[in-house]
Amino acid sequence: MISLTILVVVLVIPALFADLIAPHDPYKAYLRNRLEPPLFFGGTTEFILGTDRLGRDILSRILHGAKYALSISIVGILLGAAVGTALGLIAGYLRGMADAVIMRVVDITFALPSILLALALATLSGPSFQLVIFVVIFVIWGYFARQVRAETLVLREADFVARARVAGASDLRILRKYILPNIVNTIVVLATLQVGVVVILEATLSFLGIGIPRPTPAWGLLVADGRQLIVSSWWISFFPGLAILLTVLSVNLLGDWLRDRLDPKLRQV
Amino acid sequence: MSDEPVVEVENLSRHFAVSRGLFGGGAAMLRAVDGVSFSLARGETMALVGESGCGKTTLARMLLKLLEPTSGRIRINGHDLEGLSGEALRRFRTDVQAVFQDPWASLSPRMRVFDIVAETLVINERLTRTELERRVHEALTAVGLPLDAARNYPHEFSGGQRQRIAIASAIIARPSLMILDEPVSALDVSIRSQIMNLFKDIQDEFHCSYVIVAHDLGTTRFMADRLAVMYLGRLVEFGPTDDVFERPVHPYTQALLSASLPLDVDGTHKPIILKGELPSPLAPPSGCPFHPRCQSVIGEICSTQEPRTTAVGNAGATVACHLAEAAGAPSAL
Amino acid sequence: MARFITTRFLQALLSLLVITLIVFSLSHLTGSPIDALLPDDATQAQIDNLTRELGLDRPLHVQYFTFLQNAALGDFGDSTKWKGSSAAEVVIDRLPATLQLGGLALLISVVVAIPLGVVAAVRKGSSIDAVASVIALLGQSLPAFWLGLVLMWVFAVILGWFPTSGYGGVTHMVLPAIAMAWFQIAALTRLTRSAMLEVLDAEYIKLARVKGVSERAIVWRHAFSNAAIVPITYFGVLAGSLLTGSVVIETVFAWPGAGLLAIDAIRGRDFPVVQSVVMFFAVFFLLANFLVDILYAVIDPRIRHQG
Amino acid sequence: QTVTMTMTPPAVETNRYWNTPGDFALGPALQGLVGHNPETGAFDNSGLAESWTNNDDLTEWTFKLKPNAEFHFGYGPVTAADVVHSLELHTGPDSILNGISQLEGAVAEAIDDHTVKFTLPAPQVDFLFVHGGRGSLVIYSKAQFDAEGLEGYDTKPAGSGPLQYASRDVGRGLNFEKVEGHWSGTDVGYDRLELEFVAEPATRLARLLAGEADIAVLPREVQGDAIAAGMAVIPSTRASNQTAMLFNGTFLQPGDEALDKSLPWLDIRIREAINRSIDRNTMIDVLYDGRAEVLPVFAMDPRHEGYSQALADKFDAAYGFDLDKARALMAEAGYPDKFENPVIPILSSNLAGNPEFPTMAELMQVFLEEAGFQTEIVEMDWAGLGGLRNARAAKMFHPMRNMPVKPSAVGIRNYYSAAGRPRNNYEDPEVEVLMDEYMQSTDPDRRNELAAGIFDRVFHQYAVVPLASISAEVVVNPKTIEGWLYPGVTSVGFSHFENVDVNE
Amino acid sequence: MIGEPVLEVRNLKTHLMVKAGPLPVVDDVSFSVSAGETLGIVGESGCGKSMTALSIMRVLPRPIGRIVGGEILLRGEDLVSKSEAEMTAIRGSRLGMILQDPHTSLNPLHTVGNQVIEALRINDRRGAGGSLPARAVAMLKKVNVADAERRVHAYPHQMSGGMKQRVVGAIAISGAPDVIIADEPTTALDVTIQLQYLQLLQEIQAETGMAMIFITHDLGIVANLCHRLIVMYAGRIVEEGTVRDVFKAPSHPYTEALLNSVPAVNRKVDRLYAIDGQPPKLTQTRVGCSFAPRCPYADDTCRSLAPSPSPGLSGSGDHRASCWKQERGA
Ligand SMILES: Nc1ncnc2c1ncn2[C@@H]1O[C@H](COP(=O)(O)OP(=O)(O)OP(=O)(O)O)[C@@H](O)[C@H]1O
Ligand SMILES: Nc1ncnc2c1ncn2[C@@H]1O[C@H](COP(=O)(O)OP(=O)(O)OP(=O)(O)O)[C@@H](O)[C@H]1O
Ligand SMILES: [Mg+2]
Ligand SMILES: [Mg+2]
Repeated sequence: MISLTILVVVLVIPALFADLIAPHDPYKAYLRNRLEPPLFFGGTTEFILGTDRLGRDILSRILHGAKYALSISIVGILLGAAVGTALGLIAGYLRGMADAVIMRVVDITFALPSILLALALATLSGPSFQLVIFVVIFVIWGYFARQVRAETLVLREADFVARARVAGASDLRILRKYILPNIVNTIVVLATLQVGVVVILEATLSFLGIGIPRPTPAWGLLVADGRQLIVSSWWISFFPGLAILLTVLSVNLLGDWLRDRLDPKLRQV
Repeated sequence: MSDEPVVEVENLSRHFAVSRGLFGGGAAMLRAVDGVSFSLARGETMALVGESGCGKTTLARMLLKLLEPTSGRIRINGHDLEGLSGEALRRFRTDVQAVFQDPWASLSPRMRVFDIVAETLVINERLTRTELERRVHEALTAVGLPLDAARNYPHEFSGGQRQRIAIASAIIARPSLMILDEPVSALDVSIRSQIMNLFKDIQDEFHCSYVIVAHDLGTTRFMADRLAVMYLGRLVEFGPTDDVFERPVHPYTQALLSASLPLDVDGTHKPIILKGELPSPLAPPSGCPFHPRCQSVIGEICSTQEPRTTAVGNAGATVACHLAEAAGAPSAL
Repeated sequence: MARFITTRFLQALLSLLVITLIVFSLSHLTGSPIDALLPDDATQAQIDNLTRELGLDRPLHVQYFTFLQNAALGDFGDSTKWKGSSAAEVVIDRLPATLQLGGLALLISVVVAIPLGVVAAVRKGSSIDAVASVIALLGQSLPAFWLGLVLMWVFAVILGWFPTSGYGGVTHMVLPAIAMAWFQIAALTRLTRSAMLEVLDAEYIKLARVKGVSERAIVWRHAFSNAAIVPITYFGVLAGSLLTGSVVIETVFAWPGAGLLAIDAIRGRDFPVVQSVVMFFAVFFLLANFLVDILYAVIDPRIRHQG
Repeated sequence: QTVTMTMTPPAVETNRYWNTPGDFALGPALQGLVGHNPETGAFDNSGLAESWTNNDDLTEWTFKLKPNAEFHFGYGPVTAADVVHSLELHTGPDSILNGISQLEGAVAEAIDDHTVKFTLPAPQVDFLFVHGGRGSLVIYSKAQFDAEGLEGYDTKPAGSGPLQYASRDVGRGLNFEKVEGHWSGTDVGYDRLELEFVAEPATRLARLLAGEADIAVLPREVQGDAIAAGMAVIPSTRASNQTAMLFNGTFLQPGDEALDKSLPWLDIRIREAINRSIDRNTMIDVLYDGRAEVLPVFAMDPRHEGYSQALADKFDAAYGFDLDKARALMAEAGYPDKFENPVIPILSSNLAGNPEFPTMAELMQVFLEEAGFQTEIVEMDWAGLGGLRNARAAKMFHPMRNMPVKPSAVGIRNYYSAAGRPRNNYEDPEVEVLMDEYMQSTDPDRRNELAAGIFDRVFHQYAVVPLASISAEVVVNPKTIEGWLYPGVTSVGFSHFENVDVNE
Repeated sequence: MIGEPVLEVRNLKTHLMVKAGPLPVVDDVSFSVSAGETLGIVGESGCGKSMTALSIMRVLPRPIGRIVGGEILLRGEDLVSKSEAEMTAIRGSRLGMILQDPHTSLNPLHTVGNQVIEALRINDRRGAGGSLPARAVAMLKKVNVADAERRVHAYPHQMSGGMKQRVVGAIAISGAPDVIIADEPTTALDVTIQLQYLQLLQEIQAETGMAMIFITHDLGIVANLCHRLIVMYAGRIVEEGTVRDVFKAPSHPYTEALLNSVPAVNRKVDRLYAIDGQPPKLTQTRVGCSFAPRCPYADDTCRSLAPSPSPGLSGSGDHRASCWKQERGA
């Protein structure tokens, strides 16, 4: 599994052990070493991937940034998936009014331009980690709700659910023991495929100035901040961009692979 | 064993509201089951046959209390299913069990065989783990599965084995009635016989009654003591299996029986080939619903008047056909 | 079909009503516009004056109902930032630019992604399939603003093939449209491919083969027409994300569309314009989905004939 | 020949100047009464007024208009009536002009066709600033208003400058064209001026390098790239902008309810320590590419009242980078233990025209943490900060600019005195006493003394963290633009577009 | 009347290239059908009946299906070596096929009329007169679709299963093919409808004299419809012969067991005959006779050596079975 290896190397190990492996403090500004190019491009081994305009070590910032990429993905997707799954289950299982209401709400969240919403909220409360998480949840929960609902609609008619009813299982038991376990795969695959969406979303929010607040070395913020110097000091945005690319790439590969293994029926959503 | 029947069904109907779209305007009523009555004695097997969509599954699901009837009543072991709750409902849930058609769809792929088989007991009875294990092993043995199957997941088994697991989970609570909805249709011929024999063995061992839905008449003949023939939601003929097979009264029953081609290479079998298609259940023909395809229409009465259910013979057999009425048989109801 | 369309339409209207409520409360949550609209040395008198003028001193529900009433007539009040124009005018002024760009992006994504997805599915496992999946993966791995800047540098500054940015003819639209379409190409390719794979497995494809239909006709007439339902359903989502994407792309390419306007309006706390631009986006999205539903029914007789 | 200048979008796009906070965009076409010298930035009669006089107590100002001045598009000569009309527009209820408070209560009276007299409720030494530097009062044509109403201004406002309004593409830019045979005899060296509004700096750079723009306003950060590609920087002749970090909420007048006693920087030792934690030369390198000067007192400028060379000389001793001193002061003040909430919130915000503010905040954090302060960066938009300042609740250490560099009275009022409420940040009783007299005084020497006194007070109180004094800068393509002489004293720094010297 | 052999399959081997390796789904299968003859293929699910049919049509699942050996001779022409374009021309016009499930085998987006017209247009061998729509109506009438003039405009979902299968039949015979392969065409139909359909197929065959391969699970149908029969087990033919010969004297234990396990309709029995065990998985390497694990007669030879078809059993000359019991008996 190449994708898994990349993922572990680029995302997981840095996220867990950044403190140990990062050569520098990611916040420390070596003001004398501002805008040093990376090694092999005129730089030194001191700052392998170069430094930014405050002289902070790009490599260390990327390594520490993995933490944020991982935590936004995990927290945002977990919550988004939880909300979406719960509501999708309710909609698909109860049908009728609950279904109509929940699906309408999904439509509405899709209809509202999420970026504008985020911008509006950011003017209200200022950008924050919580805001990014909120936007992530807002953007992804609907996909989970739709997919889970669709599968629940099918599963509730499955013979094994009928058999459970015959055995006297309550609705709650049916949902918990029969329906949920059978959509877990879908949720896992969908969640994996959302990681890319989330990392890109974080970058986009940073571009608009409403991402994770500085000086946090979130990848998106690094790319967004470095974009001004894309020509002369390309390394500032290039390497974090590469980290995003590799992560999204490998997570998608992993998701595809998982889908093939766990859930060949799941459509690309 | 008392003489009280296991199942008594009186004038049972189930209608579905189906929207008909642009031209229908509003919802139409689909009479999936329409005025069906019969009763089944303890320890006996009744088969439901008929063409696709005639309401067999709907009827079976009402017997399982998975669907509520639109009208009519069902009594199982003397208890009216309507308004069953609390302890009575729990007793009912252990007393009536089911095996469905598709062995691939009827077992949750995420549960171990042990949990699948134990489910009814876990829900309805408080048993110790050891007691539970004993009962599961008993059930697995009864259906001829090795005990270590309990640890595995359904996908590790073949269709036949999966159907055995389903049967094990149905018999674990020692039900007095089992509803079998086409339990072997999805299986290969060579496996079918194994399962049918198993049902017979189980009936001998546990003394339960069966209501079996079947397409295959050979299976029916083998299993059933009583045969119920349905057409468009109605019970057109009901009686002891052997009688119906040997002396079918209703023209539809006759056609249905003859449509099953025997392994006869000499070409002596002359099947009755019906005209026309099965009418839409949304717009059943007037009068006798079978009249447009019937090979023995006796006159205008068939298309204008619904035949009454008439008793024939003395074994509780009934038939709904103007032909039988004309023959002067007394009305059953 | 009439009933199908009517229900869909009513559903969309209902959604819209809820959206008005959200939009209204959001813009009122986001802080007073006064601070953005008045100078640093504004006096209290000026502040009070503007508050009254904008009606911000009235109770919230009164403000909402007024808002709703006017919104129904397409009147979102006067822009506070673009003085002299009503908010709706400002948005309507800018909408065509966004639609042009979005339209071109949509066209590019469809033209690239659909054939690519179809061919990838038909030649599953081939090198084309591999190329398609690489494209699909890369498309989802790059932030659009970054891609936009890189495209601008390479194709406009260094190679000089296109203008860097700004409003103008088709040449001005090429780079932003590509940057905007990039992600969509990826999504659409994947979607088309998997839908095609599913359909190619269907029995009626087998039947078409055994009745001697040529491969091309099978792929396009039989398989694609069925598979198309999936990408078509996606067009609704696509329309939405193109609008959302316009915010970023228009900023990068200085494209004077509604996305750029939205940002300016939010930053400048121009409530009326924010409300009107979000409502326009929502209406556009709901409309696109509504059209998709109709298209869906037109294509698929099963839906056409159902209630 | 067309000159294209690409720049940050203005806050508000409208032809009604008084509906902007001081949007200079119409500057090329519309003029005020007073102009300035492009080299010294001093007020001169290059505007619409030929000369002016004032009474002794500075409450009456009489302007004599140039008799040959004419509006564009045939709206006739510029008369006193136009001035009266314009004053009404600018002081009307929907005016949001920055600095318009200086015109509050002013009455304009047409003495004759070309003479207009302003009567002010209080003496104003800096009245010319309203007409020139600040550019707050711009003269619109009354004739046009009478003929077409506001709509006329919306579609095609007539001005009187050497360039005339051509068109506005909302969201994109604003275009002007040369006036042939301008009444003033000024001959603009090109035919058309296009101002393009492009929010993204990288895009502006790309436009400049691709030859799509001749002049670009770029953050200093990216100017290096432009210079490397052969572009040239043209700075304003004078300082245009002063930057500082303010300790907001330092309301030290006794009994002020807005004072939050938990703010660490209420202790002067902390304020000094913070000032001494900062290596201003490095900051200027990082933020301004070295092209700026250390600013001794925020709002003090040699061009204006109260300038004190002594303070400038003392600056290094009092404010110089000295971590040991900073740490010693912190220890003395008992930081952090003595403070309820010892975290210093540093505001990071984007402000059009000051793209370096977020970096400034980050850098500030770097320095303060190095010294041992606990800090946190708070992100907020400028309007959000404005709201907090209005409510006197902005308990933050935040960037601020003084642009254009204002007359001392205005600067002191805005930043150091209760008179600047609601948006001021520092108040102490001693300054209030001096300020009261300063506001009333009309005697230049006394005023000078008072202003100097205030600057001395805030200097020694470490009332703010003064940072830099910078010129406005544009980056031009030397192939098309030879030079541009502009003083940098207007609200965004740019003026004198007729001086843009194009390569033939 | 039964005439010349039209289609001859010789030593056909088809593999599916699945992840685990090549799956020998059709393994050395040989048979032939003649004009006017109906050949039945029976066997349990997964024994390779459909794969045999798809191999003949050359429409194996892509890209995993591959014919790896043998010949398929249609009037002497080998189909295995034909190009894809040539096969496209042959399909529909010389080889027709009816698929199992009428509910999924018609394109839901096109009217049935158009689907018939498409087939007519492609397979127009005779250049017959009449407009295509008119001929489509005629085609539908030929397969006894009532109210054909109206039904040509109907979409598949508006028709019953039996009707759809008739349409599929009409499509299959639209090119007047030499051979028609029906892969379980009635399994999804109700018994009464099934009878109608079988009758229709018989009528058409009688009229056109085409050869028919009829794949089914239902031995009753074979008894009543087919002339000859092959019995497949795990990708191989285990027995072959005329229906009369095979039914009267089944020579392979598998055939015998199959026949025995059909429950009788006309009499009541106490116990059904059951074959123990399961069919083998094709992924397992096969040693000996595939049926040996389930065979009551199996001995060590059966378990170690694969039997080959032995001809010359009772009855007409071409009754053969692949079984050691027969070899030993012979
Ligand atoms: N939930 C439902 N809503 C609407 N109609 C239904 C519903 N369930 C069943 N029907 C209709 O009721 C009729 C009887 O269905 P049922 O499933 O009982 O038939 P069946 O005899 O079991 O058929 P099969 O042999 O195909 O299983 C059919 O026409 C069916 O379409
Ligand atoms: N797409 C596929 N991928 C992998 N294996 C397949 C595929 N299609 C068929 N097989 C395998 O090929 C073998 C032969 O299948 P085939 O469809 O010919 O059986 P059949 O005799 O027609 O069965 P049925 O009676 O169920 O139609 C089976 O073992 C099946 O599992
Ligand atoms: Mg059923
Ligand atoms: Mg098959």
